[in-house]
Amino acid sequence: MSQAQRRAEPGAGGSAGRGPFRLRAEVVESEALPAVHHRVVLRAPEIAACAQPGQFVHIWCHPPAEIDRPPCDALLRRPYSISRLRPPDGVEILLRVRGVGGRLLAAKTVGDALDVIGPLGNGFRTWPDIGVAVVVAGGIGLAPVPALIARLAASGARVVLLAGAETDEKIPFRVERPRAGRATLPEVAALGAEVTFVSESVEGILITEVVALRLDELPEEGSAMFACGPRAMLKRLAEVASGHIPLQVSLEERMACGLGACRSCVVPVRCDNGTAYKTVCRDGPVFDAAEIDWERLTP
Amino acid sequence: MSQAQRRAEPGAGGSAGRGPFRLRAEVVESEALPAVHHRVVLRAPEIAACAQPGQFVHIWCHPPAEIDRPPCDALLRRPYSISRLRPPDGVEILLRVRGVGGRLLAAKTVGDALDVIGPLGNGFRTWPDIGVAVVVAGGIGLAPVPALIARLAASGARVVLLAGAETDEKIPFRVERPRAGRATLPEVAALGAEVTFVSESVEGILITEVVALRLDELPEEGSAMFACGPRAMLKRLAEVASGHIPLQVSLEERMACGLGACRSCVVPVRCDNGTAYKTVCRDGPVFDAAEIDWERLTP
Amino acid sequence: MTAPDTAVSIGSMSMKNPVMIASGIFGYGDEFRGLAEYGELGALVLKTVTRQPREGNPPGHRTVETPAGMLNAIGLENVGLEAFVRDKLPAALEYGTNIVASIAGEAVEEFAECARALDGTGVAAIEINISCPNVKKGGMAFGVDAGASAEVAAAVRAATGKPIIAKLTPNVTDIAGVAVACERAGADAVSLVNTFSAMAIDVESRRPLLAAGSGGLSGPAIRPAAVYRVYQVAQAVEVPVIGMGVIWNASDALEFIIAGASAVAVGTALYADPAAGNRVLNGIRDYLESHSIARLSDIVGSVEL
Amino acid sequence: MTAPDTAVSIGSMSMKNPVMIASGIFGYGDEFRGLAEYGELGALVLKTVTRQPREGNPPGHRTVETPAGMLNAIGLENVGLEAFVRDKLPAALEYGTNIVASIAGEAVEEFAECARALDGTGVAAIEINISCPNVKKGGMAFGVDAGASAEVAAAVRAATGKPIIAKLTPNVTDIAGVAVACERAGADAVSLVNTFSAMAIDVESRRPLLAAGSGGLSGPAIRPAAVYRVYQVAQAVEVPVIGMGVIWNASDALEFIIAGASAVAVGTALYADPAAGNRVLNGIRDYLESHSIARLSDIVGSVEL
Ligand SMILES: Cc1cc2nc3c(=O)[nH]c(=O)nc-3n(C[C@H](O)[C@H](O)[C@H](O)COP(=O)(O)OP(=O)(O)OC[C@H]3O[C@@H](n4cnc5c(N)ncnc54)[C@H](O)[C@@H]3O)c2cc1C
Ligand SMILES: Cc1cc2nc3c(=O)[nH]c(=O)nc-3n(C[C@H](O)[C@H](O)[C@H](O)COP(=O)(O)OP(=O)(O)OC[C@H]3O[C@@H](n4cnc5c(N)ncnc54)[C@H](O)[C@@H]3O)c2cc1C
Ligand SMILES: Cc1cc2nc3c(=O)[nH]c(=O)nc-3n(C[C@H](O)[C@H](O)[C@H](O)COP(=O)(O)O)c2cc1C
Ligand SMILES: Cc1cc2nc3c(=O)[nH]c(=O)nc-3n(C[C@H](O)[C@H](O)[C@H](O)COP(=O)(O)O)c2cc1C
Ligand code: FES
Ligand code: FES
Repeated sequence: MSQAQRRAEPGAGGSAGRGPFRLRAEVVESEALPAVHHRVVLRAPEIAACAQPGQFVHIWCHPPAEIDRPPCDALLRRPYSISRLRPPDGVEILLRVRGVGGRLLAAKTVGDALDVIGPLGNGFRTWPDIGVAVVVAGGIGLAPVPALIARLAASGARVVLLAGAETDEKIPFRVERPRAGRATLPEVAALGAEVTFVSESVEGILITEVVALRLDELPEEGSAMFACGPRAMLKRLAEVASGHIPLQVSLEERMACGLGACRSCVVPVRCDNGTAYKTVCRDGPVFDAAEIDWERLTP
Repeated sequence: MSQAQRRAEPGAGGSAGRGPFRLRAEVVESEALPAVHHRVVLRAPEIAACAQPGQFVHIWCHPPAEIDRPPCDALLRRPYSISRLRPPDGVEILLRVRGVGGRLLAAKTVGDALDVIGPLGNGFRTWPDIGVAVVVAGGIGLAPVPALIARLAASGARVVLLAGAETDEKIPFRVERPRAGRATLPEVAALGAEVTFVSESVEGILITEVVALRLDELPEEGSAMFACGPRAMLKRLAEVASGHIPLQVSLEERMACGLGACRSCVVPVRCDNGTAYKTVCRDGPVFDAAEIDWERLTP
Repeated sequence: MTAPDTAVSIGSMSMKNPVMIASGIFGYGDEFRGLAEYGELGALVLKTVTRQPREGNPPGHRTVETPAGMLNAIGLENVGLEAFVRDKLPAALEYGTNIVASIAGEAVEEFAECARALDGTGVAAIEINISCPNVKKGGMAFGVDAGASAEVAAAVRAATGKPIIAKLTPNVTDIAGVAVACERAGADAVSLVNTFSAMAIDVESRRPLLAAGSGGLSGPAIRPAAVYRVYQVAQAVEVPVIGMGVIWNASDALEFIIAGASAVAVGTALYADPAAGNRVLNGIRDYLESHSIARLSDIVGSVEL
Repeated sequence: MTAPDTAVSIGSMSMKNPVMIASGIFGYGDEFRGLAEYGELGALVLKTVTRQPREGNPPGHRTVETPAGMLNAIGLENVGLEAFVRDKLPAALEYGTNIVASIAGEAVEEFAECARALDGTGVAAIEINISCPNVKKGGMAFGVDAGASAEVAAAVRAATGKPIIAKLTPNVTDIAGVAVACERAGADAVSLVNTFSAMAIDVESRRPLLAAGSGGLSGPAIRPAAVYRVYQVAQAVEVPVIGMGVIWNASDALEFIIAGASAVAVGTALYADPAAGNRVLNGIRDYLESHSIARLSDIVGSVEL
């Protein structure tokens, strides 16, 4: 990094004036997971100190020392959810490796440095008197779930995770299918959640339908729902949840700045006179489902 | 490589209808040499079978399997002289690693494949009754010298190599400076040449001046000179040799096709009415010095 | 050797050095705060504003990466002139360097109105964006026509005493002609290039990757095309030229300067490196020092053909 | 499923498939012989010829790599019409597929003369290069003006019964306008894009990297800008559009086709992979088969905005 670049500097974005920070984070763990997934743990003290579940980091995929040379691919940073905090100063991310940026990140080895900005955006809001917290995740939407579950469990809520995917290969965790009973994700369950996992290809049901079926079981007061996954899933959940249970959703959109400046990553939100746009990177990625204009949101 | 691409196919270029061939050559040796040099030996039977000293190969620097993906740098192939034939089917090249293409090639390891077209261009002409062959090389201009020396020595000529560089680091061979006598390059001498090496920084003289001083020693009949190196060196040699000794020079120029089609790599040659252009890739890279229009050749 | 002199003047706007931030990259300046010393740069150009707020292009992808570049089709989403002056400008002025407002409109009078409203504010200069490829009306519609460009420049000239910069589109036959027309109409400088109009298609869905269909190409990809246009314009006008088209490092900036740019603006590179402007500036200083060049202006337009 | 129908007609020239080789890349066809089955392709466009031989741009670098692209400034070096017809064409015709001659000139009459001389030869079509950015007179001077382009097209139309293709420059404000003018004047097809004018400077020597100063940018860098221009032109003309602008793989080609190109030409990619055209063709066939598309023409211009 050049002299002008700071190791860690509070910026204006993010929630409540904490960060974002830009720093050169060391890779302290790098592990290939089943299918095309990968776990990276970064030493990022300033980020770890203030990150909220649902916030993300924006990562430059090339070596920090080469920032002076324009790359020809992965020109832009890549947004990844903070998956879990690893005290004292670790930030874990889970990648589903699909494109060039993901490949570059998955190729990093312990000791490599990454130029990271974060924590960015607004995470999931939690509050003390949540009785039952239903967390719904689809596919790589499971990435931010561990931090969220940890937070919810710590706040005393009963946490129910309903996770789904097309196939077991689409999630970054190991699936356990006991002889009797439903499939689970032991690593996630260990964080303090009751886990149900369904894969379309095995169980033949969509997770949204599981949610719809189980919605009645929830106490009317003190329940809350949190979701992350493909837009079609989120849209269906918003329908299901509407009028029954407060729902927060985490959205994705193509980003450039990641800071709220460029207006790349907007999604339509309802407003008094028609629609307005909010940014996924700064206003989100987590929104109240009721706030989103689902009709105008592209699939 | 795609189906459409052939393993080895005779083309129309090159000398006497032999080649060029395009083939997927396996790297059988890859060795870092002193300073920024690198030796790569390719298994390229069709090329090895017909290559002449002074001809070159045109190398795609990315993995052959990725030819379907446009790269963002090293978009064009890179020309490298055939440095030496390594029977039965090896072709050796020596790289001075300066830019992105060189770096990609130097990073290849044994067993990797390279997509190579060759042999290309017209090499050095040699003939049976050369008495004394003076080979003059500057810097990385030494690359094609081993093959040339081997050919000349085999034809019965006495081979004198006068090699020079700014510093010892600018050549791909080990320099030996005995207590008494002049510096030599043992690896090259072993091929059958009397070697004199001078480095500007140590001996404080330019190789062209050594040539000028020693020109009188040569028999009037049956001597021939061959040169490869920076243009300033070749131009000075052309002056020195003119009227005394036939001189062939090997030139470099930026290439695109390497086949004589695109007219990228032209150099000005004398012709009856003014100047004309010839291509380094197909008419050259070796030209009679007397043919070149040295005044119009850019430095 | 004393430190090289890097000062540049654009009309009455004095810049301590030639490095600016390009419009639209940096929003209104607040979002990047703290990620670099933006106050060290010569000037910061804020996101283009229009008289009324605009919601920009429809939702869906507004940016997409392409080889060595990116397409954007934001569609001039902005808070509108009033909110800009009231809510955004004061904070931007705290950077302590020149703040340049960028304005656009669908009619000549709209440009003039914006300029009039900015005349009493603390902005150091006004950039007129007649080159946005991402809005149907206005924007590029002016910039592709020398006459229309001149009309806008003249109207803005009449409306403000601030220095004005005409931002030009490369999507024209004769960019130098447009530049000269703007100069004659009173522009104190011209800046170029805005993005090249472009489109990328997903061959599976057979739909454009950008929600808006087409957009503007920026990135290292276009640098040589941008450098050439700066060269052409610099040959034709007397006023300073501000060069841009992915300036990523000092060498890129120097290419533009040697081609004829008196100042340069960093755009897309800021997304990768929020401190790109500062990095470029340091590199320019190093180059001047190591080449014993006393004044930056000594090398502006020094390319030898 | 039977093999998809990939045939394309350009006036009276029938091509068995839409893949061509772009002019200037392939010389007169002889140099690449044996490196791929060029006869399998739809048509091969040979290097542009002029009435008299031309020596092209001065010596020094004529090509230089840039991010995801290359600049060239060959300057239409060619053997001249007579030697072309006598020495080069016969060998090219041996490929057994359509051979297209590309012609240029400094005056309208020169284009007409070339066309007349080619009328009696075996060329399947004539491309008129009114878009070369690398010569001072002629070339792009025509292509940047709709009227002048139409004049050239009309003169060539009068001089030959062969199908004619007008090759357009992207360095204009209104490429669709130029295309329409050529169509009205009798062009059977338009091809685009030729290269974007561009420049790269060595900041150490402060000299352009190309001996000619400026040149034309091709490469993956410009693909989105080229695709958009093909889209614009295809919306405006009835005649077939031939798309190009670094088509490297089948997906690139399909972008052009979906944007509106009836055929595509492979250029710069041939330098990396002499079999790029064949590779692209195979990939197009695979796409059609795997998407159960019976005729290529079903997806020409099928982009949904
Ligand atoms: C707030 C947020 C949090 C995310 N968290 C995770 C996570 O924890 N784990 C994970 O695997 N993925 C996550 N993603 C998606 C991740 O950003 C993309 O997979 C990644 O950017 C793809 O980059 P690539 O170069 O590998 O793929 P490519 O397909 O080559 O990327 C091409 C371009 O598209 C953009 N892009 C592609 N997919 C997405 C996407 N889904 N969202 C936004 N931009 C995209 C890229 O950033 C890049 O600019 C998140 C996205 C957002 C917006
Ligand atoms: C006939 C011929 C034989 C050669 N033999 C050798 C050899 O045996 N060993 C060796 O080390 N080098 C040799 N060179 C030079 C070698 O081709 C360049 O060093 C190499 O192309 C640089 O590529 P790069 O990507 O590493 O450098 P970069 O500087 O990144 O290359 C940028 C561009 O310039 C071109 N270029 C740069 N230098 C040269 C050059 N000297 N000649 C032609 N094009 C150049 C590259 O091909 C590329 O297109 C030869 C050149 C020619 C023409
Ligand atoms: C996301 C994005 C938004 C932009 N918005 C504006 C804008 O509002 N006004 C403007 O004049 N230029 C705008 N531009 C153009 C840039 O200011 C600049 O001219 C262009 O991107 C070329 O420079 P670069 O390659 O360094 O980015 C925008 C560019 C990008 C990438
Ligand atoms: C080295 C070179 C020479 C060219 N010469 C010609 C030419 O003589 N006539 C012509 O019409 N186009 C010429 N072109 C332009 C190409 O035909 C093509 O339009 C352009 O390169 C864009 O396609 P590409 O990106 O696939 O190469 C040339 C291009 C290159 C790179
Ligand atoms: S990515 Fe720039 S505003 Fe969200
Ligand atoms: S490189 Fe194409 S003619 Fe020499």
